[in-house]
Amino acid sequence: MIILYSFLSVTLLGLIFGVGLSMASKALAVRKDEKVEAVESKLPGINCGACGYAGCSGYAEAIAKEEEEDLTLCSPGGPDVALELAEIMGVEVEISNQRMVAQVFCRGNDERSKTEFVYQGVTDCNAAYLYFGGNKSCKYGCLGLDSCIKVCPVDAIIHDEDGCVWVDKELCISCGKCIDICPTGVMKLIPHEADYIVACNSKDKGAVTRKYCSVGCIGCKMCEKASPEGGYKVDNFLATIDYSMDGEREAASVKCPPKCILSLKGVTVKDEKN
Amino acid sequence: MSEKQNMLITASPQIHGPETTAKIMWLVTLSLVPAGIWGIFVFGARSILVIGVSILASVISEYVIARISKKSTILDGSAFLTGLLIGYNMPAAVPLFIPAVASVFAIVVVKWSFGGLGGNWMNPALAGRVFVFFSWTGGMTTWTMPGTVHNVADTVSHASPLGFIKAGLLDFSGALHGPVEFLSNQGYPHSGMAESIAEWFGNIGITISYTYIDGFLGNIPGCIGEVSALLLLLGGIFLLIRKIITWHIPVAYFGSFALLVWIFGGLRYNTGFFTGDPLFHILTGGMMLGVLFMATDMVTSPITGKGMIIFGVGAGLLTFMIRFYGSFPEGVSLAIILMNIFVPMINRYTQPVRFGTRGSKK
Amino acid sequence: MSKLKTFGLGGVHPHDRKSRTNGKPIEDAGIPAVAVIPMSQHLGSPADCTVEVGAKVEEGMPIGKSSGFISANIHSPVTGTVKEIGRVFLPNGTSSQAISIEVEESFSPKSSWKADKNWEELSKEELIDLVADMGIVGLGGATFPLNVKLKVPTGSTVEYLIINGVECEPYLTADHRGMLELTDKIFKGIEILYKIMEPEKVFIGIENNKPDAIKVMSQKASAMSFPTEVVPLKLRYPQGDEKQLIQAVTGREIPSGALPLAIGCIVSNVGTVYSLYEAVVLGKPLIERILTVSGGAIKEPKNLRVRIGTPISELIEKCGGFSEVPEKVVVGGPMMGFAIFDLDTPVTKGTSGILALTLKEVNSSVRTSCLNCGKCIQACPMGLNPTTLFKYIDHQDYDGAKDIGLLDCKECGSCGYTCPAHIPLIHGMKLGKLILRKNQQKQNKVKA
Amino acid sequence: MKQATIVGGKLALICALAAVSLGVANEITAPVIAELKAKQLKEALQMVVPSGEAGEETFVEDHPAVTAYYPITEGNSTTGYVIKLVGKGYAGDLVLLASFSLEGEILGSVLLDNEETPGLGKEAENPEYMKRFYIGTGGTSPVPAKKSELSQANADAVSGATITFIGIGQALSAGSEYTKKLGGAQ
Amino acid sequence: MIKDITRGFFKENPVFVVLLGLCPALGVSTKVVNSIGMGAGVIFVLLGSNIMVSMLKNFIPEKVRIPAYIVIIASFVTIVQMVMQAFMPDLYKSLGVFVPLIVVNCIILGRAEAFANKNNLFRSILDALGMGIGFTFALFLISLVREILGAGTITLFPMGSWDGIIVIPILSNAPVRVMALAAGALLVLGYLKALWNVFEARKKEPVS
Amino acid sequence: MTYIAILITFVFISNFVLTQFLGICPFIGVSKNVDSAVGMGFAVTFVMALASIATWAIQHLVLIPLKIEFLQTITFILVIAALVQLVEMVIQKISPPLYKALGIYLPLITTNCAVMGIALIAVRSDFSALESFVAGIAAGFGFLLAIILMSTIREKLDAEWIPKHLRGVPIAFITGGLMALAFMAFDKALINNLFPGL
Ligand SMILES: Cc1cc2nc3c(=O)[nH]c(=O)nc-3n(C[C@H](O)[C@H](O)[C@H](O)COP(=O)(O)O)c2cc1C
Ligand SMILES: Cc1cc2nc3c(=O)[nH]c(=O)nc-3n(C[C@H](O)[C@H](O)[C@H](O)COP(=O)(O)O)c2cc1C
Ligand SMILES: Cc1cc2nc3c(=O)[nH]c(=O)nc-3n(C[C@H](O)[C@H](O)[C@H](O)COP(=O)(O)O)c2cc1C
Ligand SMILES: Cc1cc2nc3c(=O)[nH]c(=O)nc-3n(C[C@H](O)[C@H](O)[C@H](O)CO)c2cc1C
Ligand code: SF4
Ligand code: SF4
Ligand code: SF4
Ligand code: SF4
Ligand code: FES
Repeated sequence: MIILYSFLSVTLLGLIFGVGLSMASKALAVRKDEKVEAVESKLPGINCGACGYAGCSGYAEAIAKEEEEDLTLCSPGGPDVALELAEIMGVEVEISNQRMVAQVFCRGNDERSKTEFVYQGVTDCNAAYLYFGGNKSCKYGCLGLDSCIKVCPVDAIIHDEDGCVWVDKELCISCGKCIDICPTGVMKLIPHEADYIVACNSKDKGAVTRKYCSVGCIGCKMCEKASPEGGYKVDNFLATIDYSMDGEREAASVKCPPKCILSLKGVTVKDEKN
Repeated sequence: MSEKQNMLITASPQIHGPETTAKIMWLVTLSLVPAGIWGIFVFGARSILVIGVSILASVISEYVIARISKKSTILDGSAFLTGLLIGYNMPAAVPLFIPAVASVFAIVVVKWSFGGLGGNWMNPALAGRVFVFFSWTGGMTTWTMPGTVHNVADTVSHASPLGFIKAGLLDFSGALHGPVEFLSNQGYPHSGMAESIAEWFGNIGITISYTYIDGFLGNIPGCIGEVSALLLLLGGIFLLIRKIITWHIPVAYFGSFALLVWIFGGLRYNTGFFTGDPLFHILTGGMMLGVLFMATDMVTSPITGKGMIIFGVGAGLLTFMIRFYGSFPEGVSLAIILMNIFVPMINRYTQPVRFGTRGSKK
Repeated sequence: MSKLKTFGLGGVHPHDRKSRTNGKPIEDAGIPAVAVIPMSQHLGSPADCTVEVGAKVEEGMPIGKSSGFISANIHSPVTGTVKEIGRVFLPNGTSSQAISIEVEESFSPKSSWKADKNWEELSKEELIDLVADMGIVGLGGATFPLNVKLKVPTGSTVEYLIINGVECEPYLTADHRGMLELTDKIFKGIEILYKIMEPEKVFIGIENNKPDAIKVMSQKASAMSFPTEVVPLKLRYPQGDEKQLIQAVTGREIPSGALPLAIGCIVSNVGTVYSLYEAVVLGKPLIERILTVSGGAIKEPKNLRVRIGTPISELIEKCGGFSEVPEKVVVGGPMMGFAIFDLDTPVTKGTSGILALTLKEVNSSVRTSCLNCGKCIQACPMGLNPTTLFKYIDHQDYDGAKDIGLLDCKECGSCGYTCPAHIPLIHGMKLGKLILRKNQQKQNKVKA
Repeated sequence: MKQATIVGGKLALICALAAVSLGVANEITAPVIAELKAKQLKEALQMVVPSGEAGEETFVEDHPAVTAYYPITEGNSTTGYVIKLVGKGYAGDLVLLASFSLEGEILGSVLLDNEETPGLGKEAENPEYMKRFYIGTGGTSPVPAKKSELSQANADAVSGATITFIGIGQALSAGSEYTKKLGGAQ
Repeated sequence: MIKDITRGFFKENPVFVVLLGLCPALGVSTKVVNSIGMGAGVIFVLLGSNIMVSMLKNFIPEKVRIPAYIVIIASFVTIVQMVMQAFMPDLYKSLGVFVPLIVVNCIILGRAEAFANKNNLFRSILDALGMGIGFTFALFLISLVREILGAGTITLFPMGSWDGIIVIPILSNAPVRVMALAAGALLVLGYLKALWNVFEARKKEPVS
Repeated sequence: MTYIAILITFVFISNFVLTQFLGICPFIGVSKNVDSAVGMGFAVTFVMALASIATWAIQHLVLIPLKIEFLQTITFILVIAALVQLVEMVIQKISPPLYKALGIYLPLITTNCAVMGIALIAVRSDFSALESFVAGIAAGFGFLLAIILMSTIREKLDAEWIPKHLRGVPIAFITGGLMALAFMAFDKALINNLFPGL
């Protein structure tokens, strides 16, 4: 008897709900935008804002509604995501396959570079920069107060063992936030494959630079001579590397008097002392 | 050039007012000292041990955690103060592991889990106290009769006035004129001090019952630092004058509580509305200590005057509810930490009115 | 005595420490060997330099030309040759183009100036043009070009002209001395302003820690031909700020984000009025200003009349040098002024004081976390919640800070002054505004 | 519509399957559960009825504390009652089973369902704990319902769980009164 | 394959990582034996429902997917309920309302939805086992800490003459009672989760 | 008076989240900011009120008369699931703004212990239909109160420097723990003393 009752009651309930719900869902149907969802599912979902929208969903909506035509704005996702988006949207995208990463072009820590005054205040590079461009004598270098570290969505930036601020290029997703926030302009993008960088940003004359920093580029052009194929170029008393040249760069790094050309194979620099 | 190296650059203002965190904390500590000395005087030397253990445990926890998180916060005095308050909130006969656990809980769980001084949203000392109270109710409710009261047989394990009344009222029926009469009917002990003072008042034609005098002076069983309403009041007034606390919370708290007791307090004695005895309830239990020193903890109370008033009224209401209807004789500590929960919400709705947004008159 | 007027919200009472200099008459600071004249001494865009290296300039000769709607002319304060055109750091921490002038040894300042025309014959417009020519900017702190302020847009009316003699910053006594010693000239300046603005009434707000100035000014005011009243005010910082001053004097509140004109008021500092007098009556451009050199580390604190471009170190020399190593050297008042590290920084139009503060005066202490004590809220004259603002900014939520009124903060310093935790609140506000500005610029760029 | 029927039908099918299997499971377990319950009740009754037999259950509808009673019969005469009581505890209701002599004296009692705190009120589940309050208290009333009626040692034993104690005490006195009223009526 | 079973343990531990099924994790974790019992119940229901869903995945119409799963789950829960009531009455009593609440335990529906209806029978079984064991493991950890602190005991199954309770000498006299109550449960879970985060971070650190 | 007692009981004394451990998942998951906490709170309250009355009907009109109480779990959950889905669809149709506010939380509610919990507890407490309904609303309010308080605290904590590994979920649990500690102030005695007649 009880089995019969349970059979009847539950089956009836199931029937009512099954039929009811499927009818109701038809009667009350509201169309969902599947495209937005499809696009959003392809985005990495870090909500870093590199695309310029308020989070991934914002970008997804703009793409799906065809308000945004540029499908390559998501730098964390890189070319793969752009291609997937293109597929969903049925368009072609042109992408450069080079992965870029941010890096700090300065190796001046407390020991190596001089300061002009004692700074006391908010621990933030922009706050420090408000007053006389920061307390370092060098107005181009890294202030080391972690603005970029705080802003990086993937914690790619750290203080390395020298106390210098440094980007772990494997973690960097090239969102550019650190470059935006850095007041001194000492962060720049380099190719992920870059083997050497000139880790200095000082545009002061060599003699001036030498006075305040022991690892600052003095613009002596030694690198240009030592590695002529390496793409080294000195401008404004500062050497830079043109990464489209793929010649040898090591000789310059060895010859450079202040040793500011670093190999990126080992992650950090050797101190000039040892 | 070397002169330049030493120059200090800071943002404005270039001068600073006299207050510092450490000064505030040590001044609060100072203002608590008299009440503590009284507690030690009436409850005996063991009180020193209890207070010492709480302070030590809290300062050591603070030191260890601050070391781990590479900060130095011992000298700001807040851990010392928390420890002191925990000590003050313990019965003199409490097993010593209890204050130690309370202090560690206060500092580690309630304070540093939230980032240390200023990050916590619940009063550490009270949370610590409540934690051990709920864990070891027995140890936390074993009271010592003050040494100033001589006519009792058992000085340890005597009910506090509030506890006595609560237990008595659980199965009470009939009519009585309030707690004072209840205590004297049941022969609750009083001090010689109260006798002589009451006599003195009697000579000038004022009758005053022993209970009020003992409650005011601190000749009642209770936690070490909470019994002397007089000395706590003086400490509180000192803090008010030094502008370390503001009037809002004490006035709102005492006011709302007294009002509720006056209106509804008599119902428990079957004497009807408007017959409660607020004075008795303010003078006994942890009211003075709680209202003046713990509800006013700036970290865990609302930030604007308006908010503080809401906070005080809420705490007054809850204290009333718990004291009169809950199962614990004492409601202050619970009421305060309950209101601590509401502080972020209160702050949200009591922001200051911005200049130039009030629809200025032209 | 009836109850003194004052403003509504907030405010603090720092020790005013004015007694060191408020009895000392204004002295002349003398001529520097080299004058360094920055091109950015005012609010708005920097002036365009109009001389070249090697050029010879004369006292009062224009060397910088106003470069936009909000900008001001700059004149040479000395006679000499342009040695170098480079960049210097201004006291406020920014850098600016600057002209170094090697002063001719034979140079001695002109003793008498005379305007080309009698000012009473000039029309309003001509007067405003003259003000612009002479490079007059507000000397109360904001260095807002006066001519811009005087051009009342059509549709707005000026009911009250309020002269700001409050000088609420501790230590500073330049305005105070000015009101005592230059009373007639200040009133002449007020008369000129009155002519330009035609307000219904002129108020002169003075705090009651300057009873002598209140007395002298009141006497003079009652003798004026137009309705003028000296309003004594209760001592309270930041009463000198125009928002608070207007509220104290008239009871009106400037709506958030609006200008004083929105409620029919115009505020001008006494020093500004004095330079207006000099410019209009004497034809003398703004090449000098009065300032106070004070602080516990200064041997003989003084009120000085200083040529723009004089290095600060020379002024300190003039006051006997340091009596001890100062903890900080501050340009401006202690509440809003800037600490500097290079004593060769030149005096600009906006420099109202130079303070060498001792450790005791600075009273800095270890920073702790915020106690939530609310003292900053009680102190804020703008009704803001500085601690929450700071926390938002500390957590990089700049837009959140903006929503709760970051842009209303005028960096008066009251909150930071009282904060027992010694949190650099105002530094945070400045940072927040900087980032908001940057973000705005970025957005504008994206849109463009 | 047709689709809806199919969908509903499929769901109903699953439901039916579920219901039937549950029904079967119930058939198997229900007797076990019932038996278990009866056994538990019997055990509890045995605990409070030292001698004699507990009879049929009678439900009581309109009493604040008493929910049911069972007469105790020894031979042919009713010697007392087992009363099922509900008291107010610290954290919820206390379900008690207590036996009383016809004079209202407690013979035995046991705490069944309760939500008291382990270590405090839950101690009362231990029959020895309960005994303290009615064996040899020698007070004026057969059941102590006030702490003041306890000896010092017993008072200390309930300390920390006074509310549970009073809840039990009050329920027991209600039971005692009720028994007296029932008297030897049956 | 192995991943199907270990995933539920660490990478997607239902309690510590996915943060589902929290109520039973807190509600029944006053005694170790309770959490093991609860875990067993959940494993059974998970297994049963994963098997059924995986088998019926083509039969169940999309529209009533959720109700259908729920019915399946509820049936297994009811069976657990009956069996416990009949054969483990003490356990059933101490688990209280949380036994029927297994039905709303999000893990189970979540697994049905996310795994079983997309994968074959064998993998669904492995997944159910992994998730169930992960859940049990989490409950075990929580209850271990809570029981030791809150009662000073560790209650396991009675075996022979042993009543299954390990008594921790000093603690059991004056246990930290709050740990056995609601507040303690949340605190313990909070710190365990923090500890979990620490290990997680350790693992992630570059090996270089 | 009994209805007030039920209200006080389920809001404070037997607060679902803080003392009964029901609905913890959304309590932790959806309390990051105040707006969504309020949305979730109201959605849950709404569904709980409906569910408690619907399940009362099932229990008393179907299960008890037919003596098939063992089907409680399955029928209750069916009813609740269907109810939630129906409510979702109806709201979506008739009030898109309300749907926007509540909609995203509705699917989460099916698997929220609190809803099933109130149904079971109401049945176990032998509540009448109206009492069940009041209990549903009250328990919902209790959940609402807890989640709102939690979210205001968490918003405050966003502006503090919480130790790294405690940030986010762990600190939410600890906060909940401290809240529960304070809520122990409310106990059954409060009700007994306030409404002695019950
Ligand atoms: C963009 C801008 C436009 C202004 N326009 C006027 C104006 O038309 N009239 C006026 O009286 N002041 C004007 N001011 C000046 C302000 O009212 C105020 O005097 C100045 O910002 C300095 O005031 P403070 O030192 O109190 O900050 C303007 C300021 C700014 C920034
Ligand atoms: C915090 C603060 C304090 C100020 N204090 C004074 C003051 O004491 N005296 C003064 O003349 N101006 C003071 N000012 C500047 C005034 O707001 C206003 O800019 C000035 O009176 C306008 O006159 P001006 O343009 O002639 O300088 C202060 C501004 C701020 C923001
Ligand atoms: C966590 C906790 C659990 C409690 N459990 C009970 C209980 O089960 N039974 C009870 O009567 N009182 C319980 N209480 C209430 C208190 O112990 C109450 O203060 C006591 O019953 C009255 O005090 P006294 O017995 O020491 O006079 C509990 C209190 C706490 C804090
Ligand atoms: C007026 C005042 C009252 C205080 N009360 C307490 C208190 O009740 N409990 C406590 O732990 N700390 C108290 N403190 C100290 C301090 O605020 C406390 O350690 C912080 O809550 C920890 O972040 C108090 C401080 C002041 C200034
Ligand atoms: S790189 Fe730039 S932002 Fe980063 S710490 Fe250095 S100065 Fe600051
Ligand atoms: S290092 Fe800079 S560019 Fe790279 S992820 Fe971090 S913030 Fe973005
Ligand atoms: S500096 Fe800004 S926030 Fe601080 S008191 Fe002044 S106006 Fe207010
Ligand atoms: S004054 Fe300082 S410590 Fe007090 S609330 Fe403001 S910021 Fe915090
Ligand atoms: S387990 Fe209870 S809400 Fe998730």
